[in-house]
Amino acid sequence: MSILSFSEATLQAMIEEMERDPTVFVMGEDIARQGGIFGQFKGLPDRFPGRVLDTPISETAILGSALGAALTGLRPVADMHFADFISVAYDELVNQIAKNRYMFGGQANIPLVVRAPDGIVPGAAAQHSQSVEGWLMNIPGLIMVSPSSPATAKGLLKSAIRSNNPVIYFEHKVLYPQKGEVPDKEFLTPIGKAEVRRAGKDVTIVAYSIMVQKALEAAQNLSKEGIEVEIIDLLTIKPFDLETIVTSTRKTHRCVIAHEGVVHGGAGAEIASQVQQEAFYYLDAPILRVGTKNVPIPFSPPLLDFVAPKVANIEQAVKQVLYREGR
Amino acid sequence: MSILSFSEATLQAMIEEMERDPTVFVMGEDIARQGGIFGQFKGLPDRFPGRVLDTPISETAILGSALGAALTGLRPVADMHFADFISVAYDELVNQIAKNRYMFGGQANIPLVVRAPDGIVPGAAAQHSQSVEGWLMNIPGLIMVSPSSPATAKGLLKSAIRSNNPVIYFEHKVLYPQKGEVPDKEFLTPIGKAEVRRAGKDVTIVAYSIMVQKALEAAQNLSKEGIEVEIIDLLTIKPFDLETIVTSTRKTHRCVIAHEGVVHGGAGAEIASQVQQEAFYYLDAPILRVGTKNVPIPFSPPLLDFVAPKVANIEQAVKQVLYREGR
Amino acid sequence: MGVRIKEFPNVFLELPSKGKKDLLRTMIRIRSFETRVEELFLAKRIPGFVHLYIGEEGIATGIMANLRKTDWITSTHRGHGHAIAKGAQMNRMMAELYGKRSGYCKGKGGSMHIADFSVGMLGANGVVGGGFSIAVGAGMTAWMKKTDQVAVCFFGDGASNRGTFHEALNMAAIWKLPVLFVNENNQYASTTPVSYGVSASRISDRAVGYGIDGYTIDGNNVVEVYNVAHTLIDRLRAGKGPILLECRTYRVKGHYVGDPEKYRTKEEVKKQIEENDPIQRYTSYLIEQSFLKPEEIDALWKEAKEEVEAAVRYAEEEPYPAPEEALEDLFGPEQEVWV
Amino acid sequence: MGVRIKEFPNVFLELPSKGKKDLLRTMIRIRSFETRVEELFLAKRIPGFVHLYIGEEGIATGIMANLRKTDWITSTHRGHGHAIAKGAQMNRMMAELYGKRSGYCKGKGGSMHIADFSVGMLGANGVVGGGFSIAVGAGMTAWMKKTDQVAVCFFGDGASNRGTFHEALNMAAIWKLPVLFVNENNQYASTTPVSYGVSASRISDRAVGYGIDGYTIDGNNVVEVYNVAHTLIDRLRAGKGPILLECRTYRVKGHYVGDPEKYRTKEEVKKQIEENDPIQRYTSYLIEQSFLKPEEIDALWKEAKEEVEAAVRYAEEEPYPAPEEALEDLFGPEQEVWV
Ligand SMILES: Cc1ncc(C[n+]2csc(CCOP(=O)(O)OP(=O)(O)O)c2C)c(N)n1
Ligand SMILES: Cc1ncc(C[n+]2csc(CCOP(=O)(O)OP(=O)(O)O)c2C)c(N)n1
Ligand SMILES: [Mg+2]
Ligand SMILES: [Mg+2]
Repeated sequence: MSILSFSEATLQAMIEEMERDPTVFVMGEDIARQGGIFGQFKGLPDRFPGRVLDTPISETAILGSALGAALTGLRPVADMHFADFISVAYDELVNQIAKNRYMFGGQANIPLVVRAPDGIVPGAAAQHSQSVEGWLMNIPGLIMVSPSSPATAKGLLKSAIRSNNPVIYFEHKVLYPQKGEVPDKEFLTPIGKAEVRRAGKDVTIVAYSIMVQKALEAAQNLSKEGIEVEIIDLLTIKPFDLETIVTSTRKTHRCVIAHEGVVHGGAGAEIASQVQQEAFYYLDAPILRVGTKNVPIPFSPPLLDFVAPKVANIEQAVKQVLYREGR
Repeated sequence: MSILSFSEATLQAMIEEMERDPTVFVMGEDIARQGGIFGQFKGLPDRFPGRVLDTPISETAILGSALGAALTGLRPVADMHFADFISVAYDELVNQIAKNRYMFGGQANIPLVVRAPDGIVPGAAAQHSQSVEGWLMNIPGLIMVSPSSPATAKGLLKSAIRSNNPVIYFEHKVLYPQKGEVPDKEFLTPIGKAEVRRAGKDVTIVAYSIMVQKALEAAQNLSKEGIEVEIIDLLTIKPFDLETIVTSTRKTHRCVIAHEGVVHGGAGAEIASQVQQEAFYYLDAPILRVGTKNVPIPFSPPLLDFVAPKVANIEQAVKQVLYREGR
Repeated sequence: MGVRIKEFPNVFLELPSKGKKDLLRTMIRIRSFETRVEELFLAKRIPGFVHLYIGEEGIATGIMANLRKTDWITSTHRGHGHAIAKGAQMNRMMAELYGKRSGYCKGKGGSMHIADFSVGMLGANGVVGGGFSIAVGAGMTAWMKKTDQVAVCFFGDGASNRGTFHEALNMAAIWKLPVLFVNENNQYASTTPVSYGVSASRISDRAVGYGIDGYTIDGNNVVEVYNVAHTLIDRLRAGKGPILLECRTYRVKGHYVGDPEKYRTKEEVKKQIEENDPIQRYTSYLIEQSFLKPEEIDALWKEAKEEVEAAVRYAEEEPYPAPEEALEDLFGPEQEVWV
Repeated sequence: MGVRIKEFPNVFLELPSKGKKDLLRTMIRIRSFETRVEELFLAKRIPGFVHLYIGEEGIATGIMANLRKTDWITSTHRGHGHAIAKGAQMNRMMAELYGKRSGYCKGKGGSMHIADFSVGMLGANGVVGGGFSIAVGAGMTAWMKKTDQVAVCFFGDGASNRGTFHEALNMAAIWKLPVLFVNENNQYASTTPVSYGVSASRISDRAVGYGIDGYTIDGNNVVEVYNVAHTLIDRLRAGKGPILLECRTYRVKGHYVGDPEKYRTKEEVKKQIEENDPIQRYTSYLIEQSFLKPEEIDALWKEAKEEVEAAVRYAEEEPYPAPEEALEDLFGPEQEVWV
């Protein structure tokens, strides 16, 4: 085991995969000259000359050319700078990358990774704070993953690069410097499989990315009040591991879903819909969702604090499904 | 009452609103010279010279300039040609139009309509058949409406134009030639309010756009088997009229949601999530969703038939929530 | 038509006469295929939308005669001609237009998404301007793998107003990628004349914004297209960077089969058909220069007709995909990374 | 620096001396505001991201001196200078940077979204290239309402590679909209030098692609900016259509406050500060020409400092918004159409 930050863990993943496969390369804005705005590409360009490309501010060309490169024999990793800017190349993602294989009857594979730093950073405001998986839940053909620890950051990124299909890799901006244990031996974190981070009998919490950590914090507080939650770290947001969620929910009879993105139309909506369908007879309370309130992310600290999902919101939702407190 | 097609009804709406308010104008590709690909703008340019503008194939400029025009005193109606191409100007819609008012603390109103012809047309395949409201459910600041009849087509478009906020108006391509009764007296169809299209006691069906018609057809068939469904025509997809849905569901104890878009991550996910929360104690069966299967729209007739939601799928879902047939 | 660039005198490169014949054959094959497709569409044998390339065959033909099977192209919604010229088979194309299982896309794509990746035809595209950056990506592959492959991006006059044009040309230019951007300026984007929608007087002028070369040529003169492309593609293979080539042509058919065409006069179209048909022009040239005899030309038409009829029979007879096949082909096979 | 265009001899138009002083005052006010903002950010009084305009003041100042309150501008992530020059008040700007309720955006926007619609400043934008088409829309309003208002779109060298640039310029060109596209070429897009990212040798060359005029001038010479803008904006008001104006400048500060700046040398920056500061250059000019006395100039700095300090006090003292105000301002008021 080594202690690595998220940035270092993703950097290791990049190095290992670029060493393993000469067709892997990475492109994006401001990644080579300064090693990425979060230091996540530090030293990579020197190690792999010609395979770490600074691009112009041209997101449609970044994702579109990544598709073209993938179709013709390379394995591109495209960095979006901020997940918020997926909007700018949304057509390339949803109408081209996601549909190419299907529309052309499976003529080519599309081994392509989109790295998308997401999430709330205090003061970054409406256009630099979003978690955007809710924009993409409705798109068949895309895979979405998001790590919650340096180990999963490494393992998921390696899997994403080895995948023969388009994977969006959401990495939370606030987590980059955070450290944690990472196995020294090579490993992959499988796509499509959730992990139970904490066992508990009272309520199932489904979370991913930074919200796993907030859920773990909530769990500690709740435990003091005698409430034992089970925490499922989704890791893959699409297609998510319904079985693990349903198995847990059938046991606890209660489910809370927590993500940082806006609640309305977020990934949690699809999860809740499927869980109520598959665990209907086991549910003792409605499924609740915790996330950003239904507005853009505001700048001012008290406003941000009010709209962003916090540990306390998770605790409250858990108590609510346990009928411990009034609404 | 007059008998009008959807195209004619929307044309009347445009004429009335453009006559009423000289700041209303419309722009889009191929709308002036040939009256729109579905004839929905026929004759409009002659009637309002200089206020019906053919644009280049530049969707970001269409939506972005619509925003600029709205901020500075006009009331633009921007036509997207096909809803599928919202993808191309997604940033303008979600990061600019939707966020402008909030991000700048309410300095301006944004009276802007996006007309987006959507839905499956046989043979139009993956990039010309989509219903894309699922792409936008996660975006605070946008309003989405969709009519199910010539009357609501007219009333909703007039309301959308008079609204001081950004409204996406989804109009189903297959419905343009379809005729129906439209009141002769001026009227608006309120935004945010659903209508009960058929009363019934056994199951609530929530639908919008073309699926309302399919639900009505299903209702007739089901009625022969003694099943009486209640059909709620949503009209406004965001923010949807939860109260009407919940009231009905509390009565019927069962709810099926039908839309043409892909089920996974579609608007139905948010609706189901909220309904299970608000009607939990009244539900006798899980909420089911009917929509396009989880793939892009294929070209070939038998493939399309297999993935697209049909009357029979609605009937089946209704029976399923009534436990009339095995899954 | 078109503005002649001095650099490209209109001389026929010394092709063996087979090469000259091949150019004509390709144009005739495209024309024959599409003429039949139009009939089949009107007879409701082919569903969906169909956009015909009739009258624009000189461009695909002249360009593609300079490409290898290992080179790549990206196409538009108007892709039949590109596919045939790049080497796709008519029978599998026709089967695709019918929505049959043995079609190139297994019936999932249809006319608007015709593609044959095995010959480097990376697909027609329903999104106007969707192909620019895909071609850039193919160019990146050649660049990074240090091969001398090239990518050709076909696009319309209307498409030149998409932002994707700008981003792709700039990116190709800064990295000197081997991408030829071939503008098919057929005077209209659906109902919109190029003089209204495109602010530049020549689309090739836009090259200036990327510090690359831009040329405008007569796209209905297959000799000119062939020659210019020959020179330019050599430059691409030599690593000299991307080029913008505007080929002036004219869309003699409606934008799609069924277009009411209210945006232009019948006379305008008639004049173009009579005076500016690329096949007629080339045929006259070949006969005048005694390169081919009328009988040889007739034989080409006959051959093409037979090929098309065989393709139609094939398409008619082949089975539709089974309904459940609709759920296949979304994802490629995975080995180790999926549970 | 910059390529001189013959059309614009570097002569100072006959402004009354108050006008000359106003140019200097505006530049000094921007500089003073930002210098203080930098300190406040480093002292953690201001949250979020801050992008400074220091060293680029000549552009906003020279352009805006030719605009009326009823004209519109769109800005970038680097918007303080544009806002001040267009007439926004420092105290409400500072309050916004602090996230206070009396800030221009009620604390919802912060530095990256500074805006004052009441003076036609239609907002800074966190999306690079997000402002092009908004400016086009403002130009459409002037066009459709037949007023002589103009819209000015400020954008960076990096932004000139966004597809939105292309679509907006083409649209403005075909309709001859009164939009001045002002490129602030400060040599870098974050870490990326313009020589790497922008394929054109001059950004103004891109005008060719839209059949409009393009000019490159010295953006750090406020006299030149003022004069050129004067002429060009007159042309816009006369309905002659959009223009692309590249103003060469240099970003002497990091891309954002805190930037490690590994992509350039300290010497490069030092040289620019010493030799190419727009305020110093203009000050020297005014003194040489005896237009202003050193005491008058000192007084301007003093005045500005006082204004800034008052703004800081205001921002410090004003209350934060109440948490629940986070749910306000998403939608404008409706009358008849909502239930
Ligand atoms: C992004 C996008 N916008 C609009 C359309 C609708 N559309 C299809 S073809 C076409 C015209 C294309 O014109 P051009 O690029 O000149 O190609 P041509 O049809 O003349 O070959 C339009 C507007 C589309 N398919 N994609
Ligand atoms: C669409 C988009 N892509 C990337 C970014 C990240 N970003 C913010 S500023 C910037 C550089 C902008 O450079 P330029 O346009 O030259 O303006 P300058 O900062 O030099 O004033 C980048 C890449 C962004 N905000 N928006
Ligand atoms: Mg065209
Ligand atoms: Mg710059």
